[in-house]
Amino acid sequence: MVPAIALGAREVTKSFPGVRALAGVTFAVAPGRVHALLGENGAGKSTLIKILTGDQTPDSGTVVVADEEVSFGSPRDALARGVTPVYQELTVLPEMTVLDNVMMGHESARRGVLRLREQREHARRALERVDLGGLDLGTIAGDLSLANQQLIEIARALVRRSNVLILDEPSAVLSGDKLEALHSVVRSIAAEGTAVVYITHLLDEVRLLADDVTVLRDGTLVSTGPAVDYPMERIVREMVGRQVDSVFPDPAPPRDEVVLTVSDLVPRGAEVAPVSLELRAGEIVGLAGLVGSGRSRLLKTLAGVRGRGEGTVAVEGRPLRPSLGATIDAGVVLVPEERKRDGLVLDLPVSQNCTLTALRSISTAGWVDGGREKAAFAEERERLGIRAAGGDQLARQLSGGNQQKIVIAKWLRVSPRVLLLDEPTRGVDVGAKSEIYRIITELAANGMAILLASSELPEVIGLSHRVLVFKDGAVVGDIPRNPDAAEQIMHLALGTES
Amino acid sequence: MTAAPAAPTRAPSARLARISGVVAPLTGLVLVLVLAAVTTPQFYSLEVARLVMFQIGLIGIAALGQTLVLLVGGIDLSISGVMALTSVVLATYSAGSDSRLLVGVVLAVLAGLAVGLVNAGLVVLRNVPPFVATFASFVLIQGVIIAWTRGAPSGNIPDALGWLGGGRIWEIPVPLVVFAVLALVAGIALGRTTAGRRVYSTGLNREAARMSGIRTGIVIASCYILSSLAGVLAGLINSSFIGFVDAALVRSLDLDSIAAAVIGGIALTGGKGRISQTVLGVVLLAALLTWLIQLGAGGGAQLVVSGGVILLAVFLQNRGLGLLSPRARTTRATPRKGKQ
Amino acid sequence: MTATTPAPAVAPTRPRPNWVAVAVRRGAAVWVIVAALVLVLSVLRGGSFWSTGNLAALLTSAVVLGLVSLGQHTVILSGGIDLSVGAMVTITTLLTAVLIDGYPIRTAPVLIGMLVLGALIGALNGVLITLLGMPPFIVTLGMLYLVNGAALWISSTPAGRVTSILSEFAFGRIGPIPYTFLVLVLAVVAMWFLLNRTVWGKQVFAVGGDLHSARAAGIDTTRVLLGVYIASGLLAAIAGILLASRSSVGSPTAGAGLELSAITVVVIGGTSLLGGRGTLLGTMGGVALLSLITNSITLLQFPSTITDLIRGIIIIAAVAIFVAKRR
Amino acid sequence: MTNTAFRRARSRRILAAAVGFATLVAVAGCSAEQEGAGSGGGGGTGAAEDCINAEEAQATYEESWSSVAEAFGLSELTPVEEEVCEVDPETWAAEPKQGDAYRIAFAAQGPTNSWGVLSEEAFNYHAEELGVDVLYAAANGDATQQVDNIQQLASQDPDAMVVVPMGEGIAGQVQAAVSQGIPVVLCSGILPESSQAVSTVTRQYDLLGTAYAEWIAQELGGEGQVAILSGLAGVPTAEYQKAAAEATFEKYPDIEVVTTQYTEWSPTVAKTVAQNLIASYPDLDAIWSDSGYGAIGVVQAYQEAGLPVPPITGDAVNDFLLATQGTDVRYALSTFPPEMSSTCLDTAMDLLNGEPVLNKVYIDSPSFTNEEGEQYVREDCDGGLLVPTSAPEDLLVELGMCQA
Repeated sequence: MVPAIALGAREVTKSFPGVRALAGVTFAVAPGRVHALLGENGAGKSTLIKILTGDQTPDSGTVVVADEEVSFGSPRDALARGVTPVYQELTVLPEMTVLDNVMMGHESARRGVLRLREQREHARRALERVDLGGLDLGTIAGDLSLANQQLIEIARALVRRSNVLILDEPSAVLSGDKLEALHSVVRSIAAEGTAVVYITHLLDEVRLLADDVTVLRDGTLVSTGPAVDYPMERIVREMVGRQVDSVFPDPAPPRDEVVLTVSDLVPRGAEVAPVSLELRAGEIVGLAGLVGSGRSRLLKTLAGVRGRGEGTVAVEGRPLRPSLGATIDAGVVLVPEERKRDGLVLDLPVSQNCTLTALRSISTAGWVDGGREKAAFAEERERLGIRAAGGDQLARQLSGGNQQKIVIAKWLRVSPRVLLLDEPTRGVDVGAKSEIYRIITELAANGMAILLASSELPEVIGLSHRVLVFKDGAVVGDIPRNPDAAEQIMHLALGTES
Repeated sequence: MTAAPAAPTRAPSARLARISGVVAPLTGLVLVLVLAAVTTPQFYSLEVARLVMFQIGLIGIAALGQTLVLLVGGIDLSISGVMALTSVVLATYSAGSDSRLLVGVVLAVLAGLAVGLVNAGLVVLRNVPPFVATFASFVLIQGVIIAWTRGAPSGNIPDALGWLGGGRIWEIPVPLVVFAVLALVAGIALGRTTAGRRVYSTGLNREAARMSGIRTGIVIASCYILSSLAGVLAGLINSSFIGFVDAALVRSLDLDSIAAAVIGGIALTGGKGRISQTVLGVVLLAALLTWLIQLGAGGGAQLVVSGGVILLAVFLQNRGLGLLSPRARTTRATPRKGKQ
Repeated sequence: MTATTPAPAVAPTRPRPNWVAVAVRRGAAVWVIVAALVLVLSVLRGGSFWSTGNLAALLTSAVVLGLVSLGQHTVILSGGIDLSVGAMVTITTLLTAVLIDGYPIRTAPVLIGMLVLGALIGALNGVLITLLGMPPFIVTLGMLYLVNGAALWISSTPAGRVTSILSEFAFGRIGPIPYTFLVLVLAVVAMWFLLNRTVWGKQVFAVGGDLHSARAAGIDTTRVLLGVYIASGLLAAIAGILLASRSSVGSPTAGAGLELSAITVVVIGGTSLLGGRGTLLGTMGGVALLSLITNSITLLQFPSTITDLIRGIIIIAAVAIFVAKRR
Repeated sequence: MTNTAFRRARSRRILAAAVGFATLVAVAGCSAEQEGAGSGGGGGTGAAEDCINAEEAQATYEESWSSVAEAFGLSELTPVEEEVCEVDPETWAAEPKQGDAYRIAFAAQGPTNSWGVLSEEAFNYHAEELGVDVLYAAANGDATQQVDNIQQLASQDPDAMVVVPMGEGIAGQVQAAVSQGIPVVLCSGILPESSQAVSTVTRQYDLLGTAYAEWIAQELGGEGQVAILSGLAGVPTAEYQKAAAEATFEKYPDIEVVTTQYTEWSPTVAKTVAQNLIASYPDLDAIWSDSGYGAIGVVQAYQEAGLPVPPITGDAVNDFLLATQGTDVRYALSTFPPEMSSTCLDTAMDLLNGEPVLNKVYIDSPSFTNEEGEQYVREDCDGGLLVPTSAPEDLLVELGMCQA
């Protein structure tokens, strides 16, 4: 008998220190339908998914599987009930082969002994469905492109016989043929009666794939219904909660002096066309492109955290040595993409994180001056609107938005000339997002040169004076400020016709 | 004992964590002292107190170096090797003559520096797991000593050094005084200086620290070098304590220093723990070991008790104050930060 | 300063790894050194080196370290470490001799008992690590103290006696191949099969590669890790039994220091201490290298005072050159 | 549900396994026959009727005891029962297997301390004198390592082998070498009869342990508190001497052994232990120590505490004599001379040359008390030297142990 609800949530609430991720969300997916789960970063999609798949337990509320209320203790329990997730963070193990990765957790075996031929057949079949039929099963997964790793992740889910398949932004790293292969496999899975939860930020996909739509915002459910009722405008309006234009303050015009000159830069270890660009004081230049198109790598190279490669970088006409120390001294600093890994020392108090880059300024002869440290933190707290219980609170305990402000704050302590921002609003709730936008605009207005990479197109377009579009490591477009450039940029980034 | 110098955190929750970190070793210490009072009354004599104090000094100095290395996520298994090397270098060069003491000590320090540099080079430049790197240099030191002395170190430790191991200041053994001073210095340096900040942030998150402009390689290397220098000092104390060259590699000091730090609550993953905790761990371990000897327990019992105490200490720290809190389950789910 | 940056997660193309790195990864690098040493020995002392007796001696000396390293290899693959292997060898060696004490009828039950004992100590390690969430380094360090202490408690002097059937087995050989070496070969084959041909083996790699990913893929990580530590305990017990058979008596210090040698061997063999990557080929290469060093020192009749230095230099060089870097 | 059923099945299985294991242990505990003859740690169980030249051999054995008794001024020192015989000279006589010179394998302790160094240097020195080739392997004090060494040395097919045993664990491997046709001479240590070593050349542990204990008993007039400071737990050299001492003290009902501790033969450890003794047993009357290095630590601890040093024993380390020079410390010392290795070599050569050899060669070496101590001090030599030494002077100078 086919259940009415393949997978659902009832009044699910979940809080983390400093942030309420979900507040009483009720959600249901029917068998055989593709259900698009939409919302901005930080809207609570990922948390909802983690609860639905047993990776986290809700503070209150229940999970429903096949019309039955269940409580999952671990992902194993969810998998056992036929709920198969494909997470946004890749869980492909880079040291293992494609075969092992695809079959991980669902090996075909008899009394614990692998049945090699069956393993290969299953893996091969799953790979064929995601258009990777030609891939050698013995390839080490870490050697594959990110797109292929994502497809392997999906193939892993296909190997299982699942009633519900949850895909968390599977299209983020895919394009062209690969994207189409993904779409066709999603359609065929749904046709077999499997419920599909599909999370995406490419709104086009909603039109192409979804049968139903649910929109989340700030941890609450905005609306849910058949996809036909959701034209693009409605989705955007419900996701953002206000008119898009009003979110982004107008940037002040840039000045004339050139701060950063990059000539013929080829990042180390990359085989791509050289990049040249100029950045003026007070200018915000957006970097757009798919994940893996080389935006992050360029920023890291400029920041001196991964060596240089070929080409020259000059700050105010003075060539820059390719070392981290020299780069920071020259006033070129990076707010990294992986905030928790590269940006913060989570178990240090926020005030110490804030002054980590400028230890000299708060110390005399190596002696930390507590008063100066407090003052430094208070200044940034005021300037950036950091909401923390006090300077002694651990960075770990802050919400994503405030953590991000701390990372920006620690770099403001060294009074940089060039600020490199990599995904500055990832995992940040909507309120904090607009504050960060305000901060960015203000910094530029005060003369700082800013390079901003983001996978959220509206953000890049809304903030920047001009947008550089990346594809395969090369700049394929330089588009002046234009609120309607989204489509043009997408085409450039995907390499489809303009 | 030295007052807990400058905690890195002062928020309410941080204070709670701080207190709970000390509760376990403190309870252990009280337990040992009570047991000692019941079973071996002579434990509370001046002589035994002095023995405990000497042990605290010797283990403690090694444990200070070990703590530094642990704080940057490493481990040092070569401390006892450095101790033996110190003894041999000093004895061979000075041959018991006071006039050559100073140069002998300088040479020993240089030897210690060399070992520290080898450790640091392997760990920082070659990314060798610290555990393996320092063990390899331990084997190398052993080889160097035997090859150089042809197996039979000759010479003597100058008498002028005798006060370091055997002297007393107001009835307090000099090693304890040295340890107390060093612990105070280390505690203040870690808690109140920029160097301390660099050590903690490197240990907690090397990548974030590096990207904040901290030269983590130099920070880590310094910790290994300081640890080796602590080994030199422990070696000087040990050799002046007896006055004869003792090339026997006192292997137990490596494990004792790690055990003391761990019992006190220094995390092996790096960045967590304060010198005051190490001091507490050292005091507990020294009291425990001395009590066991007083009790007449054999080597077997001493090992069993040490092992049990280490397991218990870490168990309690993992649990925090609530004995049956479900924290273990959640910590298990988080990906472990490897041992490098 | 050359602290390596973790490879950026979004790099679409990877730098082509050089052949040294590949060789290290596959565990072949250390065999190159082993081959070079064999070549040198063949040239300098060909007759003695290739004599049946010397080969037998060489192979025999690899058995105990090989078995222990096999267990250590598995534990390290799973992202853990086992410092208690030496202690487990000690206690099983001692108890084998003490409990058998020359009574043939006791042989079989005691051997089974020792295997159970090894598995139990391993299981205890595993329980503390998985269910109580304590770090493997500390758990096994504590266990090292505990078990060594227990061994000294049982007897502080060499004690007991094994039966002739055991010593005959320990000294017996077919041509240059000792029976005990066949035990090692059997264990290696079994472990290879377990790691590469069973679900459990795949799960060990997965758990070591990323515990959280493995959990998300529905793997019962607790069960896998328990299995890993039990395997290590079992192998240590087998090593202990063989050591007792060869010594004919049990000694309370028999396995001292084995844990460090075993870890060194595994690391030299290119296995990452972070877990998730490593080959048995490499680990066995490490065992071969260490056995060969000792063998060649005697064969070449180096002055006794520099043998330790040579050993130290080779180990430190191997460690510096062959340690596999993070991918 | 199925899950609980499964769990129940599993717990049942675990229970079954436990019961099975318990049964096995029970069976093991009450089994019947022990295999082979018991080997009483060096005690002679050789067939008496085969004993060649027993009387003469027995006399040399007793001689080694009476000389110590005389040196320590003991009226009574009964030798531990021991049967010494002559080995059939025909059995092992042989021509060199390769070339003109004999090749003698030497499984040594390794240069881990000055005793080990002098032991192997004296061996090599004597080998050069005799024109014998040496095949050398060092165990670094580790019995497990020595098992491998012996096997490897045996595989080189030497004419004879001299082994400095590191522990009983090597007995099986020694037996394997002997059955391979290599005469094995044990040097500076003993192994159980089962090793089938052809001859054992050593200073007798029982003799040292007993003589020290008897001297203490005499000093105390058969009454008082004694502490035993042994070397390294688990190492035969230490344990046999300790056992002999304990057996001797048993004979005196008024002597109480208050504690037994280990010094690891390190003055540092011994000093720490002695400081503990002072605190725990202020009325200690004498200290039995098996090593001079241990005794140094004890003397220092007492001197620093400002207390009179109780009568003490140990081996005659030059450092100890230097440290007690001019004090009124009462001591009795003997040596376990490393240079006995040259006698071991002689014994091996005698076997190969078909000359008469005893199956147990007990080395006699000088013993003395504080009264004669002065005359044995070697100001010109290193502290680690065991005095008096019979090692060649030029060797000592060459090793840097003494000044020319």
